[in-house]
Amino acid sequence: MNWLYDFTYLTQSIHESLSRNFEQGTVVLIEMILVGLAFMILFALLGLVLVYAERKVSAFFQQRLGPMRVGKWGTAQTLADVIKLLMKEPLINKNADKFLFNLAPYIIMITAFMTMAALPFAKGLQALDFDIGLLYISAVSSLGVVGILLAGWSSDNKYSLIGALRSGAQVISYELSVGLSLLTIVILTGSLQLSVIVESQANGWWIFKGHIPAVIAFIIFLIASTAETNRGPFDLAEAESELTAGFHTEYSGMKFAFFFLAEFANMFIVSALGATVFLGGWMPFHIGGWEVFNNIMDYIPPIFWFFGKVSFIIFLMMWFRWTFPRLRIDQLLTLEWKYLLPINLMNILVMAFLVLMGWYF
Amino acid sequence: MDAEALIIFFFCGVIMVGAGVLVSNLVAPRSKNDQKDEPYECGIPTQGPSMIQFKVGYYLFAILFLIFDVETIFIFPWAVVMKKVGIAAFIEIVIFFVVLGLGLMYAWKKKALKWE
Amino acid sequence: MKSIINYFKEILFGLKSLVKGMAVTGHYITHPKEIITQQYPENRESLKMFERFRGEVVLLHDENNEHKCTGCTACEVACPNGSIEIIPKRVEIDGRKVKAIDQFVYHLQMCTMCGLCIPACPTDAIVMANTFEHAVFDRSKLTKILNKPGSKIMDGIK
Amino acid sequence: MEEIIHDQELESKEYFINMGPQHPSTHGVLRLVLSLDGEIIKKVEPHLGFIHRSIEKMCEHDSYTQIVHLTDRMDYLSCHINNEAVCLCVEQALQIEVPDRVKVIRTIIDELTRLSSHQLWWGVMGMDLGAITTFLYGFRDREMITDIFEETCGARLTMNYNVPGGLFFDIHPNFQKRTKDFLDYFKKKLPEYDTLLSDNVIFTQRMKGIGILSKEDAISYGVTGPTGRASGFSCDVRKHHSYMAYDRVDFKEILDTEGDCFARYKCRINEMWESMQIIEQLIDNIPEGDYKVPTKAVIKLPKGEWYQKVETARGEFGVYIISEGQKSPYRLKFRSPGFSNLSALDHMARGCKIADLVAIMSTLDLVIPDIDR
Amino acid sequence: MDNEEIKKFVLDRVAEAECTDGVQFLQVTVPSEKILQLASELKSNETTSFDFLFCLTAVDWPDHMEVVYHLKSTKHNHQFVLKGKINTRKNPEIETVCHLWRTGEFHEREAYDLFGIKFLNHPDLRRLLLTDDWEGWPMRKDYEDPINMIEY
Repeated sequence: MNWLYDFTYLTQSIHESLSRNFEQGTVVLIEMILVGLAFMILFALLGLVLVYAERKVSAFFQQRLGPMRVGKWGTAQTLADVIKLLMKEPLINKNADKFLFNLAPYIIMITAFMTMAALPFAKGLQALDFDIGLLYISAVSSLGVVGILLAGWSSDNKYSLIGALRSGAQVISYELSVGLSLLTIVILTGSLQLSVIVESQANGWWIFKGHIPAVIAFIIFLIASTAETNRGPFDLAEAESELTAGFHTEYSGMKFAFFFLAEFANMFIVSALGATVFLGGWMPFHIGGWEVFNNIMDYIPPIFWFFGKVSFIIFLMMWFRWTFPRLRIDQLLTLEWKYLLPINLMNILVMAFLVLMGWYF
Repeated sequence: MDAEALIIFFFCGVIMVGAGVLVSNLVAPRSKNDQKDEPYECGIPTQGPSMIQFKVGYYLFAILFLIFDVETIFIFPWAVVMKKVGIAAFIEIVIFFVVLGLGLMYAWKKKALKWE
Repeated sequence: MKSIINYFKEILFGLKSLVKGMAVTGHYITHPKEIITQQYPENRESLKMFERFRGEVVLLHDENNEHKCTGCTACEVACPNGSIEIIPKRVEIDGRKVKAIDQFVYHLQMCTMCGLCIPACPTDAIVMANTFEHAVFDRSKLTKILNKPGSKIMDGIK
Repeated sequence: MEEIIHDQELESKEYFINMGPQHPSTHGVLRLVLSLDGEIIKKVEPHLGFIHRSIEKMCEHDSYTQIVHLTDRMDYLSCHINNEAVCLCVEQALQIEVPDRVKVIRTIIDELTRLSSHQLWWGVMGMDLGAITTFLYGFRDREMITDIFEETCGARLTMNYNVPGGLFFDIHPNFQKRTKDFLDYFKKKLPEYDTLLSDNVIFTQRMKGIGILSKEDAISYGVTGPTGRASGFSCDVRKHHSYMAYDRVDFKEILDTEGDCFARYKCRINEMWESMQIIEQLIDNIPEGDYKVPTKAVIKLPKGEWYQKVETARGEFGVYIISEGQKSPYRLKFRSPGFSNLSALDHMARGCKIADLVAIMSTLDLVIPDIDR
Repeated sequence: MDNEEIKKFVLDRVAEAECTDGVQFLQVTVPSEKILQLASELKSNETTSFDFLFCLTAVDWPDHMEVVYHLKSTKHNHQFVLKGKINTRKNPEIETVCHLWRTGEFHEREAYDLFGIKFLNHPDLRRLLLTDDWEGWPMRKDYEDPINMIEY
């Protein structure tokens, strides 16, 4: 059971056993395929679980039962949906730019994969550990908007175009706030490497150690990341009561499914990022001085901690979505440029001051 | 693993979407119909072209973003070394933020932040 | 200065209103007992419509396969949509030729469940039943003949 | 920056978008042709008639009892009030005085109808603005009223409970108890509506100052109901031309002066409180008596013309009957509130954004069959 | 103002007006040519100020057409029915009132659509409920449509 607490042994032993049997080049190739497969499976699982979770959670918020028919408690509902979407006729309308139209889902999914690669899931379970991990993630994740813009523009549909342009203005605006709120914590860690950021929280999560500025940064991060993933109440790009389905109006079948999947994958990515930077990633919850309590907490494997924290943030995002009305485009931009951005800048100064004075744990 | 390994994840995305679309193309039914070629506009034929020059308001925010994103890039290295450098870094960033804030105030006062 | 205070006040009040809203939805997710969904086909046994519910028109038959319809066409006249059609025939009772119904045709697909035919009937031969599962795969199945085969009019109904 | 925005070179072209007939927020099959500049609406042109059934023409062949049930199909959310309008008009022409019991029962069911209509409106309005949860909550509360209707009237939506001269049948023995239960329940739930939407900062900002309709315009466009009253146009038929038991109950006419979306929203929420108050005053005081005045089997109105207006959940509903002494009217005109309210849409929506148009449409509370007839 | 005064007010302006005291409202029928002038006076005059046109409709009589205006004053709370009589069924024409009461825009379009009454000077007189290529005027008594109408 030791591997559950530290995946370094596991990966190393796999690597060693492979090295014993194969040449250096083959080992790298096999490892690449293994990692790729693992991530694809993770993606598929994420899609299945998150879609089901969203439907159930929304149902419980709305005093409904949600899907109940396929499988016990409707657990196989998403699978049934995937099969249905596979069987759907792929449609392209006649004036659409066919190449870009087909390209858009690829771009969205590729960015989602490339961002996911840098996330630390547990100790030793991280595919890519850059020393500029945070910068890398915030750079790549914002590429996804290109896919949305392409999808909207190439569909030759007016709703799509408006949806895509809205999304463009929205994602690039909120990109700033996501970056700045993460930077607030970077001041404390002194590193952009995600594994280092996690390690630095071994004696307490930054949201507790960083006092009020960290909490403010977390709230801003929550709002901005919800907006960056185009989720309600910021789902202007696909506002169904205004633009029928926004940028993916013209998509059907599997291509639509990938937009749908990418939305959930992005939600997972930003939640994981939030969990890593603010809530200590896979670090267990500790209270100084309570040894027994801390030991019990340590007993829970880090991967569960990680996914627990991620689910918590995802749940919060779902809670937002199923409670609030949608913002209007000018409100959305006002919120970012007149509220989040100035507060964020001030917050960074306060945090820098705290660090300067050493007023943090 | 190194940064070159990113190529795996690039191909993961390509394979996943490609496989999905391929399978769907194989199993999905096809039927030709003039109405299916039409863009969806609530069941009414579209009037005029859809891909047109569009409202400039959206792009203004893109320009604003460019300005501020470059600033953010400057803050990244600062944030990393802030702890080590100490007071000098703090004073520098205050000056930097004052300039940045002035820029934001200017845009605010010019009503560039107001959506029209 | 005042505008700055207002600025922060606005943020605080805004956040407070949002949290209050979340408390309402939060209340419901923590109280799954208040779920109102009814699992329809499963609860068919316990599902009971109110007695006055107007589902479809039925012609009442007693145990001797007798009904009260004289074929007076009052319901046909009262119906706004022409969903009742009475095809009469002449029958011989006690040596007299009397008008009676051959077929009481009821077009459920045209019926709006207004219930105007019920009070129009002078002999109370028809009532509104509580059924509501009217879905069929073929539209022609909605055209029903309400008098059962071989049924005849009750004695003493004129 | 302004110079850049208004530079001719960068001006975007005019853009036509069809909103509807198959659109989630037009609540049916209304088609609006929007001409846009970016997201700003320059003009809204409603195209009607997708479910035009020419009910007025159908009525020219129907007997008066049959006409009553057709009005269910117009404004299906205030069907009982529509039924009542025709019945009142016929009763007026025949000079029938309906018993007190009928008056009170009709009034109570009127108000229940108004409540259920406003509940549905609230839910749908939240959904239009993106808060899908409100939709379910609105329907949850409406369900109790439809149960009351089903028990007493025999149907949940198209009730057809009125006949010229009275009611179809007497109220169900459970009616009073159920109604009181509902009032107790809904008094607890209505403040929830406020916490979810009315106080919400996103919601208020989306509503305030949007789609302003001045009092003069409201009168000129014939905008009635909560929409008109939010603009300060005192147009409550229940107050000005009291019918049924409204003269014996004590209630306020909700008036506002803002005339924007939020005022219309507030008006409807406050109207729900008033409706509950009206029901409370009447529910324990239903007088004994007949539920119907006997009428002839075939009703023939004398030669002449009558106009009867009532207050539905959407505004002033009028029935104009011209009779030539036959069993069917010579000409029958329904003055539907939605039709007039819709005509003001273009005036209100110009210069707004697409999202605002959705908000304005929801606060107008359009029911498309009511407009198309 | 009560009915007598309104009657007098109208008769002062249009001598040939026919007044009938209905059960509810005073009904005044004037020739269609006089409608616009009378209507604008009824709206603008302080003593009448009929500012709320709550119903506008048309009636197809065997030998003539009638446009019926139900008017109310929100200020004085009095109401009456004004009727414009058009002496032909073939090509009925009447002046529009939609610049006085904006609600006329839609109501007149509806009347045009269903009765074929042409409202002169209406800014946008098109079919409203029916499709643009519809033939005939459905609410007229002699309208026949074997496909869409149910025979009684």
